[in-house]
Amino acid sequence: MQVNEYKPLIVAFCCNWCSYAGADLAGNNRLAYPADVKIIRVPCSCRVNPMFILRAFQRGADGVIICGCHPGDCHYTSGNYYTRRRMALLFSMLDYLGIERERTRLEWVSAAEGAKFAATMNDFVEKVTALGENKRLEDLRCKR
Amino acid sequence: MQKITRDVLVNKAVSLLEAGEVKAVLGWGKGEFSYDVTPTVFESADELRENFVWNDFCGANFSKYLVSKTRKIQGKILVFLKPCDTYSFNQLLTEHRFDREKVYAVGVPCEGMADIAKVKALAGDGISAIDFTDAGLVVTTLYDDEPKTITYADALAERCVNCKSKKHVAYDELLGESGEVLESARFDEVEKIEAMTADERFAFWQGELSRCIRCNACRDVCPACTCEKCVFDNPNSGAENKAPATSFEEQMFHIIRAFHVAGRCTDCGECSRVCPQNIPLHLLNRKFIRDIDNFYGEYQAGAEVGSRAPLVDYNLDDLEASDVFDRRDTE
Amino acid sequence: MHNDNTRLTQEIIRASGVNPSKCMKCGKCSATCPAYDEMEYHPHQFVYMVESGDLEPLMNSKSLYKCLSCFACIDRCPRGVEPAKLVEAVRFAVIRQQGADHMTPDDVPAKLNEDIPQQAIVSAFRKYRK
Amino acid sequence: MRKFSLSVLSEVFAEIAKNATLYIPATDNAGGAKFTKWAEGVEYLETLNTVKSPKDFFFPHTEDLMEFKVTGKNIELFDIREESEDFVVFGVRACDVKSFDILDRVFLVDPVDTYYASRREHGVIISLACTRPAETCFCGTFDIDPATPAGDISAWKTEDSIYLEANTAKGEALLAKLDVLTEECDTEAVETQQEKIRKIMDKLPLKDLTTDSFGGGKTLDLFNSEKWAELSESCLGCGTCTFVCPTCQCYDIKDFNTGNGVIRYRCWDSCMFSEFTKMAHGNSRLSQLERFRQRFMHKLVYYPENNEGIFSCVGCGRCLSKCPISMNIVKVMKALGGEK
Amino acid sequence: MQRIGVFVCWCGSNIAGTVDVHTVAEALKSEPGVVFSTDYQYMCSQAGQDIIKNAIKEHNLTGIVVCSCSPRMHEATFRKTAAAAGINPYMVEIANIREQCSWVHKDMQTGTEKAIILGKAAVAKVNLNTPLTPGESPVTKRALVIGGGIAGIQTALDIADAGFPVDIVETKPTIGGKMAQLDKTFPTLDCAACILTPKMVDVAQNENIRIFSYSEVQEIKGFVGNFDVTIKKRARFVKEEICTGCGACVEKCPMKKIPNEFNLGMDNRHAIYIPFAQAVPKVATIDPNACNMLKKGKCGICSKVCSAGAIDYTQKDEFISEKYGAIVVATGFNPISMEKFDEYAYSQSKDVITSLEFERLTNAAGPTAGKLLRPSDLKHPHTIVFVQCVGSRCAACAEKGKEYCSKICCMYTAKHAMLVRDKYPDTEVYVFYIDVRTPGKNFDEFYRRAVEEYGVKYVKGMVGKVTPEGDKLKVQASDLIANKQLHIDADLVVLAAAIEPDKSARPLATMLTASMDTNDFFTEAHPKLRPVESPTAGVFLSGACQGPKDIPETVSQASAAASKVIGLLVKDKLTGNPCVASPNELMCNGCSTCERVCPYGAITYEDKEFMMPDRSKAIRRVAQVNPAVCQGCGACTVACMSGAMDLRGFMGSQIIAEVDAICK
Repeated sequence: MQVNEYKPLIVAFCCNWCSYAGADLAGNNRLAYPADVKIIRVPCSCRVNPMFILRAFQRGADGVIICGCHPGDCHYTSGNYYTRRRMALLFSMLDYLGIERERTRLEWVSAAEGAKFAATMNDFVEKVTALGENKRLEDLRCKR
Repeated sequence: MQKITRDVLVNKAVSLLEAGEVKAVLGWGKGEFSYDVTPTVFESADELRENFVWNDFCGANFSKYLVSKTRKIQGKILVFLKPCDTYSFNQLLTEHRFDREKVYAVGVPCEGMADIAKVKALAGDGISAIDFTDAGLVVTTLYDDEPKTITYADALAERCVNCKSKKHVAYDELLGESGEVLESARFDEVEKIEAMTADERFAFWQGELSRCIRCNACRDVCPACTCEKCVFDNPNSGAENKAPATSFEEQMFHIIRAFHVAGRCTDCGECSRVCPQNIPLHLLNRKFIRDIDNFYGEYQAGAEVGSRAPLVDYNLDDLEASDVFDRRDTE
Repeated sequence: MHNDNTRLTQEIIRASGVNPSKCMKCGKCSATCPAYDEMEYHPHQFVYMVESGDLEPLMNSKSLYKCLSCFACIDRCPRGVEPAKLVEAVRFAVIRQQGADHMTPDDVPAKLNEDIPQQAIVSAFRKYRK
Repeated sequence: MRKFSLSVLSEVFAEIAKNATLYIPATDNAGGAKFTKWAEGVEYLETLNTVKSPKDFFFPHTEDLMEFKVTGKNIELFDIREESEDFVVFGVRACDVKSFDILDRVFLVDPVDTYYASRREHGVIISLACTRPAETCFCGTFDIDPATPAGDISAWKTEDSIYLEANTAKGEALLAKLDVLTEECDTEAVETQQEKIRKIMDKLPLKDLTTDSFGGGKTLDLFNSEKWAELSESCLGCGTCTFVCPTCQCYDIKDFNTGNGVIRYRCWDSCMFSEFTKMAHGNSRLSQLERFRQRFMHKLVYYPENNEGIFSCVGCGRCLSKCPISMNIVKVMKALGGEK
Repeated sequence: MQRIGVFVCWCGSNIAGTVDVHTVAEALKSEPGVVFSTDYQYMCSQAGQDIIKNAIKEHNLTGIVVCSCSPRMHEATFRKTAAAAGINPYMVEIANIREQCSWVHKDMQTGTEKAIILGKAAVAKVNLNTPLTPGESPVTKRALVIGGGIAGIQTALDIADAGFPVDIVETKPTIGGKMAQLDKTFPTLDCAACILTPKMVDVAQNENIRIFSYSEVQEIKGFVGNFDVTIKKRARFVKEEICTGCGACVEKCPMKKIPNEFNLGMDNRHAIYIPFAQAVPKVATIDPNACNMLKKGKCGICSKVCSAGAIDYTQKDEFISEKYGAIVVATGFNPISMEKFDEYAYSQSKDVITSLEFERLTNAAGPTAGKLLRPSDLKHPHTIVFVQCVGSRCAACAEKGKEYCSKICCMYTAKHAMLVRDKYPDTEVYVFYIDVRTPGKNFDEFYRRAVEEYGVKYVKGMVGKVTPEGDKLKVQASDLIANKQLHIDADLVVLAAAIEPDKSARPLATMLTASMDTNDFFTEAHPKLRPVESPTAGVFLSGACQGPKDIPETVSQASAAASKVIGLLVKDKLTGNPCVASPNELMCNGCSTCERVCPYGAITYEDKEFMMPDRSKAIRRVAQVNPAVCQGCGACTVACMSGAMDLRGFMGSQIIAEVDAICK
């Protein structure tokens, strides 16, 4: 039997003030997580447009995770509250369309939670790896 | 059959037009057959008397036309609004899409509208005449000697079977009586889909969405879609696309379309009515409505002017995105 | 405080719709209770005993039937705990047990009294038996 | 003329499908019909009109033209053409068959559209006489006889049999392959049916619609008509009419960057869309009135002007039944003087 | 297309240990737009920065990608480097290949592959970067303080001391607020008036401070540094600048049965009145609802007795417009209404009072001249029951009480109980509590003194009901520790009513576009790190308008707010963050969705005439972003359906380009 060499592609949107700093802290503390995770810095999780998420899936991402400040800690006071509603509804809709619900996630990671960041990414990569390649939201043209 | 008669509507429009209160009337215009009604701007009493139609095929929701017509027409416009149309009307006002002062809204009661596809399925093609009688629609075809009678209940459009409200939430004047907000079974279909497995849901929606021809009728008729430029027409948006080349693009269009109207959609059902491919688009909108009701408390877009739509609002203790599924799975 | 009544406790909590952990032990329910003096366990203790699963003494106590269901505790509770609903739920938990009817047909004649409407006794009888 | 009994319909389909992909009308699971690839189990659907016309087979909604990769200053081209498969479309109505003539006049004149030409070459059309025209039908206005459909093979379906008559070499070749399953017959049954169809044609509500006011040379008469404003008043600007139309042939060519290269593809465009014919200088038709007028002027004036008076409408009635606001070519023609 | 230079940093072995930096530099060379690519040991060193500067000049670079440590570390450094070499600092993007790559991955190959992808994403973004310039706006060097209680007073004094003019707007005829009504203050028991009134005088005498008493804010426009405020000065029918505050008019006024607000209605005042002796400004005010002259045109006695001629019955409301650079909200609090707590018989008995009323009853300037007499019969009460948490921590019903802890009640109740026992040792004092909360310097010691030295009876439990019976108040309560129901015959019951923000706060917040929580307390910009600022730039919070506070806390917040204001007003110009939202007016449909999600009130709407696509002209409502106010979160960009709103520096197209580059 062939060894499963499948490596997922994960796009992580991190807010500048908490989660991106949390990812930096994970680095400072040398807390390893798979290189499959690629981080895009946004000012606030509320900058993440559902279209960006779909775009990532179209282009071949197997999982998309959005990380923001914990509720109540948003640098902009309320950005993550909007994110929370938008993503709850979007994820629910993706699930409704039969897209695997484990492919999307929203997590609150503070600037002090380097360990949580690494653990979250490890867990997310593991779950997405178990799902395998994203077939349901892919654009075949991008895989030619 | 509609309880209020065409004459009442025409007389109202004619009197306001002749008194100079309004400059134009937005109403339903006569078509080639008994059922093909065209939204029409009437500017004279004669036109109204001759071409105005009021029957069980007057499904079109005029609210959206007010955006362009109030800009174009000098003076007030009379618009006829069925109960469900008034919700769209309010939602547009909430979003400052037209000047309320330029509109004279006349509420008309509605007994529910017929779906011509249902009529054709029962009576067959080749309809040469439809009469509206107390017993139902009496349909004459080219092929049958005897006309067929179809009850209004059998001909009722899906959105009217699941009518959410007979109440007019906005008007300057009401003809007839306003009704009540109804308990409807409009979420039953959504629940049915939710109850499927992920694989079944995926197959179901692939089947539906693959018919999409991207004519944009759903978007163009939608009273919530009033962007000056839609992201799907804008080459700089990253989402522009004229035809769905892959199944992804079908999904993308419909997810984003529904998401953009989430919390703003009044569930008027125009999208599904106009879809030439009979895609049940309202089931996407209703999914959002149901989720919003469940997650954040009941909210009816357009029930009042100025209400804060759920996606531009929040509570400190809102449901976490990760709990969306736990909630359902434990049910 | 550990005991094996977890299931029953959960059932009482579910049946009553009351969340006893909302209680912040202010005692206003007991302060307000007109039947306080008749009771062995008082409304605030009721809440606490359900919260901690200490059900047995409660279910064996006559205090259960001293509650008049006047709902003063519900009205006054600053946390919306609704002690009277808990009392009711415990009462039913008792009645649901085999042979635990609080009133049997034999009890009825003794209770007949000119000052009490018969209907009250009949409904009490209906309520307090399986 | 040859015929076969309906009882061997699936055998005939299977025989055809041996050498080519066969498409037949089948349910779209939403109350309509669509041409569906035949396979064991796909039921032939007795229907008048498919929601979308069979135009797709020769001029697909989207079609990849080529692919290229740019690395530094090098461009590498890839041929990704896919239109070389033999196929047969069964059950095309007279009106739709006629639409291919109209498309041919656009795509097969110099410079020839090789993608279209190639698909035309590989496709065989088996038409079918239309026994049950709907109230929305007006093919007669364009001198189309639903009882005598053209195509590589013309077919008539009666209660028990299907009658076939080859019109082209391609048709004869296909018919020859069906020799075993079919038998020679006379034309009597067909003629009876034709008679019946023509009687119904006389009863159609749109039978009096004429093209007298239209055709080449009418541009000046019609272009500035005041009626356009009223007719286009409530047009939503959606593409429904265009996309269900068997004769609309406008397309857009676009590039899709996959990240690993660029796919150049074309897709249908609609003159109803606000971005239609948008060019570097801007847009040539800025208002919905102008775009709306373009559609009908093209079908009724410009096209006949360039094509010996042939109109680019076949009266199939799809736009009549599908337009969200029930505005359509019939209403336009009547408003501009097209009724006897 | 940009001309991009890529600079890959080794960071010694920090990056180079797990990422093959040469390969990264080499791989990025062939990315679109890249014209130069190199690597170096320490890019942030002077020598490294020189490499960047030289490359910019040599290769005419228009964009820079530095593959290095986190942008949170050195983005500012490299932006300065770029600026020094003459290109716009916002044309620099950082690919984080240290914290988010070399430090978290062990394997050289994986690290290198990922670093290349991160570099490609940065290149893709820079290709779409545009030069950005921060906007500048002038600062009006004047502050407005709304509310003249101790919070407003302290803030105003501190700002004025720094040399900036300050205006105080107070709705009452005098400043002083709630503190002026208090008797003693905990935990030191110094008298409130003794420490407050000197400050009030300071305010009156400070040249930099203007007081608009009996006034309210009518309208607020503008933004940080540039607020335009309209103040409505209500007619008091007395010329403020002439009135000497002698009080002759008050003495002679025949209308003397008007409930005195200052004493919470426990005694009466005249139709013309000065709220209390030390009022500032010390001028009379005529109550238009009580004055016979104003109501019926008969009387005019005050005008006759006023030797200064200050009475003016024709006075009208006056509207004053002024510009301010900063606004401080200090609108304070009020005890909640006791209407819904009828179990305590507040409405049935005069002897059930709130703590604030109790303050007046014990105050030397109060209705009983400081003698503790109960309101009903002016007899000395022998048994007093204090009830804490009345309406506080009440989650049962939002209309009844407040879910939060009002914070000050434990301490003032201890103070009241202690003072009663001190002055009248024969009095029995009960305090019913749920918890006693005394975190604060010398607070717990204070409470323990009340128990241990003064013998106040603290009972754990609540009062269930109070029934007036004869001249007694029957108090039925729980003693949870003894597990008893207590029945006490009390003479006076004092309710520690929950406090709530002043009713004026909600409309004010709307005018300021400042956010509030569900309890109508103003929200702070950050609960821990920016506790005295509102999220709306230029709006600061002082005192109980932000949350329940005692005096020391209020004063510290007031001074903190003042220092924030001073920090703003010393600037001549405000330099904004250039990464702000900007609308495409042609696409904007004016729907207000973006405005609704903006936490800063940075978005307004304007009606503008546009040429529509069909050549017609139309007036359309379009969004305008004030770059001085926008903080660049991007909430509006997603709320905007048409994508008319974009965020500079994080444009949708840039983020999509990054996504594409990563997913390639």
